[in-house]
Amino acid sequence: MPPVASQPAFGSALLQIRGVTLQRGANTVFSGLTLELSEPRIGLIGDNGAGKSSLFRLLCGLDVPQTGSVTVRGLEAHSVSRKRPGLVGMMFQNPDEQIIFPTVAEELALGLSPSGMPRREAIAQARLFLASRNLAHWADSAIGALSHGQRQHVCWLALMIASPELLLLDEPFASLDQPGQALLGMDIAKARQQVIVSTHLLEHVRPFERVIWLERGQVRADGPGDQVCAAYQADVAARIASQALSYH
Amino acid sequence: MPPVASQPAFGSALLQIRGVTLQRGANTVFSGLTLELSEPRIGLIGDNGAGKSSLFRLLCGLDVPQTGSVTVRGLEAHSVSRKRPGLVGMMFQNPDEQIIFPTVAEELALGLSPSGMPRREAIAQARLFLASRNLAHWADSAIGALSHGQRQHVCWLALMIASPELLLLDEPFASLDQPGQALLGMDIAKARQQVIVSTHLLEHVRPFERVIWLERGQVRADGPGDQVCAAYQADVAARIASQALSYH
Amino acid sequence: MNSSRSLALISLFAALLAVFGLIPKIDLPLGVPITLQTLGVMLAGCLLGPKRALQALLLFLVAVALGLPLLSGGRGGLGVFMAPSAGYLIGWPLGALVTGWVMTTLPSATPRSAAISAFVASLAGGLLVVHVAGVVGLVNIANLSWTQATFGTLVFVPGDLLKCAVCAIVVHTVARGLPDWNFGGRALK
Amino acid sequence: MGSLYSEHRTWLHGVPAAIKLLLFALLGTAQYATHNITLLAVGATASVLLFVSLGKAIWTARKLVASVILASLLILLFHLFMQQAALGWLSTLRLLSASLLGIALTLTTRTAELLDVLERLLSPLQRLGLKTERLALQLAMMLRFTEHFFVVWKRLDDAHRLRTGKAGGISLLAPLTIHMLTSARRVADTLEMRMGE
Ligand SMILES: Nc1ncnc2c1ncn2[C@@H]1O[C@H](COP(=O)(O)OP(=O)(O)OP(=O)(O)O)[C@@H](O)[C@H]1O
Ligand SMILES: Nc1ncnc2c1ncn2[C@@H]1O[C@H](COP(=O)(O)OP(=O)(O)OP(=O)(O)O)[C@@H](O)[C@H]1O
Ligand SMILES: O=C(O)CCCC[C@@H]1SC[C@@H]2NC(=O)N[C@@H]21
Ligand SMILES: [Mg+2]
Ligand SMILES: [Mg+2]
Repeated sequence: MPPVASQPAFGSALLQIRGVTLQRGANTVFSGLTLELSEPRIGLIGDNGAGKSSLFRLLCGLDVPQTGSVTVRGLEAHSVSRKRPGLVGMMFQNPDEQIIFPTVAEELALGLSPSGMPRREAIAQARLFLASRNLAHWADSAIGALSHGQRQHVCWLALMIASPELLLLDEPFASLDQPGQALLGMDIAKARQQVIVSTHLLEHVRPFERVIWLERGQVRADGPGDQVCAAYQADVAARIASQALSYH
Repeated sequence: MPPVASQPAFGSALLQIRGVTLQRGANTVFSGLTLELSEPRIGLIGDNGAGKSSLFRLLCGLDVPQTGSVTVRGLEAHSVSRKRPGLVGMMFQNPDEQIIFPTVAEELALGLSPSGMPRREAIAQARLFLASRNLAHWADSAIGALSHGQRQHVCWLALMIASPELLLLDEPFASLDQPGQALLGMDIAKARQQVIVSTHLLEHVRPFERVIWLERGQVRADGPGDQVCAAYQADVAARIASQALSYH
Repeated sequence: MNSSRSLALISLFAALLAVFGLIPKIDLPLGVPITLQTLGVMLAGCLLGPKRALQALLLFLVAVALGLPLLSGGRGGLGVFMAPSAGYLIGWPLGALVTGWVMTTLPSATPRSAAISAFVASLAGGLLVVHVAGVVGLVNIANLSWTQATFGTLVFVPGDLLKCAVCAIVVHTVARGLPDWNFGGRALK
Repeated sequence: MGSLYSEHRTWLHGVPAAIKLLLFALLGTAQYATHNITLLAVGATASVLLFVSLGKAIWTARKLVASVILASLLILLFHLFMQQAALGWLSTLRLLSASLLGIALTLTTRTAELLDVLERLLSPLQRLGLKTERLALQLAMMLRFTEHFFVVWKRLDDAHRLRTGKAGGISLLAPLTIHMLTSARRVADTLEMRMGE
C-alpha cells in the first residue's frame, strides 16, 4: 500500500472520521473506518458500490454513523445544522433531484439565500455570475429543457456560487462533455476551498496529492494520485483479463 | 467531413430518419435531419445538448417529429412499441428514469412480459439470468439499496434479458466502474443485435465502423469510428485551448 | 424544530392530497362527497409519523383556506370550512395524527407486519377519528340529529375500508422497495 | 425535480404572480360558492380560452391536459348514468377550470415569484408568532411536488410503454409511490445541504 501523503494544508485536520461503522438498511457499508482528510485536493476512487457516495453522505452529515464519529472542523458533521450551507457543499451524483427550482437563475440564487441576501438581489447576482461564464442565455432556461449534462453543469454552478468552505463532488464529470470536463477541472484546480472528488475517470484525480482507493468499504490504498491510480488500474486490468477469460 | 461508411449489414436499412424537424418545447432540436442507420454498431458523440438523447427518443418513438418521418423496419417509430414491443429497446441516460419496479428480479422480469410469459415464470427466469452472470445475490435487492453505478448496471441487464432487436444505449458507461465498462464493452461486442451507443468516452466507440458526431442538432461528421473520434477530439482540444486562454 | 428534511416530506404529502383532489369525486345528497383524499390522510399518517402527518394536513388545509381549489372537484376558500363536510375536514389532521401515532406503536419490521399495522392504524385514524369528527360536524353545521348523522356517515364506510386496504398495500410495497423507510417516522433519516 | 415551467414566453409569463395567484384563489372560492351551471360554463370556457392562448407553451403539459379532460368526461358519464346530469355538469366544469388554470399557473410562473407573493401575503401572520417564510416555502414546495408527481408519472409511463408496449395504468401506482418517496428524500438531502438545519 502506498504511504499516506499527509500535508495538513489548513492547519488542523478539516475532516476526521474515527472508527466509523455505517449501516444502510441491511448493508454494513463501513466498519471501523478511520480517515483524516486535510489535503486541499483529495480524490476518491473505487468500484461501484465501494462506498464513495456513502462516505460523502457521512462527511456532510446526511447519514449518522452507528458507532464512531465524523467531525468537520471539530464539529459533529450531522449537527452542523444551520452553519452547514457555508461550511459544506455537495454535488450529488444524480443531478435531477438536487435541482429544486424550475429555472436556472432561481436555482443558483437559492445558494445565496443562507447568507441572508434578499431573493431579488440573489437572482440578479446569479444572472451576473452566469454572464461572467458566458452562459447568460441560461438564466431563464427551464431546467426541464436542459440536457442531462447541462443539468449536471448547473449543479456545479449552483455549488460555485454558494461557495461553501468544503466542496464534495460525487462523480461530477460523469455526464459532462469533454470541454465541460476540462472547464470543471480548471475550476477545481483554481478553487481556494478544500475539494474532495469521487470519479471513475482517473485522469482527473491523478495529479492530486492524495487519492483514496476504497474497496468494499475499506481503504485499499491511500497516497499520491499517480501511485494510487496506477495501483487501481493494475488491479482493474488483472480483473478484466480474468473476466475476459471466463467470458463465453 | 469523413465519408459515410455505409455497409448495410441487415439487408435493408433498419432505421430511417427523413427530413425530421423536432421541436421540444421552445427548442428546435433538429431541422431537416436525414440519416440512414443500418450498420450493426453505430456510435453517437457530441457535446452536451447536441441532441443525442433527443435522437434516441425519436428512434424509439417516445417523441414524434413535427415534420418528416422516422421508421424502424418500415414501421412508423411511434407505433413500434405498440405493434412490436420486442423490436426496440433503450437504456436511458438516467437509470432512475428507466427503473420501474422496486426489486431487481421484478425489474428484469418486466422485460419478458411482451413475450407473453407469465409473471412468476418471468421472475424465475430473471433469477436464472442473474445467476448466470454471478449476480444471484442481487435478485431480491431493493433498487434503492444499490449504488448509482449498480443501478446503471441493472438497466443494462434489463435490456439484455428483454433482448430487443435494436439496442439504443444512451451514455451507458457514464456511471460504471472500469471493470463494469469493460464487461459492457464485451457484451456489446458480442451482441447479435444492432446497437447504437451514445457516449462521451470515445475509446468505447472508436473501434466502431460508424460514428456520428452531432453538433447542435446537425451531423457534423459521419464515418469510421477512428476518423470521426479523431476529428472530434481535435476540435475539442482547440476549444479547450482557447477556453484556457480566456480563463482567468 | 421544522427541519428542511421534514419540509420536503411534509410538502410531498400535502401535494399528494392535491393530486388526489384531481381525481373525480362522487357527490352524495348529504352534501359530503366520496373522495380519494382520505387515502392521502391515511398514507401521510403511516409513512410520515404523527407529527409530520399533522403538519402535512395542516399545510394542505392552509392552502385550501387561501382559496386554492385543491379540494376534490376544484373547490377552495374559507367557505368550505362552514359547509356540512367541514367536520370531516377538521378531522383530517386529527386522523393523520392518530394514524401516525398508532403506526409508531405497532411493529413494522417486515413488509407483512408493516402492512397489517398500516391497516389497523388507518382504521383507527383515517376512518374512526375522521368519521367521529365528521358526525360532530354534521350535527352542528347541517343540524342533523345524532342518529341521522351516524347513519349518514355509514355510507362512506365501505369505501373507506377499501382505502385502508389500499393504504396497507402501498405500505407493503414501500417496505419492500425502500427497506430503510422508517414507518411512523421514528428516526429522522 | 421535474418541472412543467415553459421557457417559451407567453403573455401570461408577464402577468405578476400575485394577480395569477389571486385569480386562481378567487376561482376556487367562486366555484365553491355557486351552483349556477351557466356561470360555471362561462368560467370553464374562459379557462379553456386562456389556456389555449398560451400556444406552444402548453406542450410540456399535453399529457396532463389529456388526462384531465379524460377525468372530466368520466365524471360526466358517471353522473349521466346515475341520472344526475346537473350534478355531473357542475363537477365536470369545476374540475376542468380548476385544473386548466392550475396548469396555466404552473407553466408560466417561476417559483421565486410565487415565493415573493406568498411571503408578502402571509406576513401579517408573523404577529401570531408564525414563521411565515417557512410556511411560504412549504406552500411553494407543495406546488412543486404536485408538478413533480406528473413528471414522474409520465416518465414511468414512457418507460413502461417502451418496454412492454402497453400503457402502465394502475400497475404504476406502487412504483410511483416509491419514486416519489425517493425523490422527496433526495430533495430533503438537497435542502438540508443548501439551506441548513
Ligand atoms: N424536454 C425538453 N424540452 C425542451 N428542450 C429540450 C428538452 N430536452 C432537451 N432539450 C433541448 O434539446 C437539445 C438536445 O438535448 P439532448 O438531451 O438531446 O442533448 P444530449 O446530446 O443528449 O446532451 P447530453 O450529452 O447532455 O446528454 C438541448 O439543447 C436541450 O436544451
Ligand atoms: N440507501 C441504501 N440502503 C442500503 N444500502 C445502500 C444504500 N445505498 C447504497 N447502499 C449500499 O452501500 C454500498 C455503497 O454504496 P455507494 O452508493 O456508497 O457506492 P459508490 O461507491 O458511490 O458506487 P458508485 O460508483 O456506483 O456510485 C453498496 O453496496 C450499496 O449496495
Ligand atoms: O371535500 C370536502 O369538502 C370534504 C370531504 C369529506 C369527505 C368525507 S372524509 C370521510 C368520508 N369518506 C369519504 O370518502 N368522504 C367522506
Ligand atoms: Mg456513488
Ligand atoms: Mg443526453
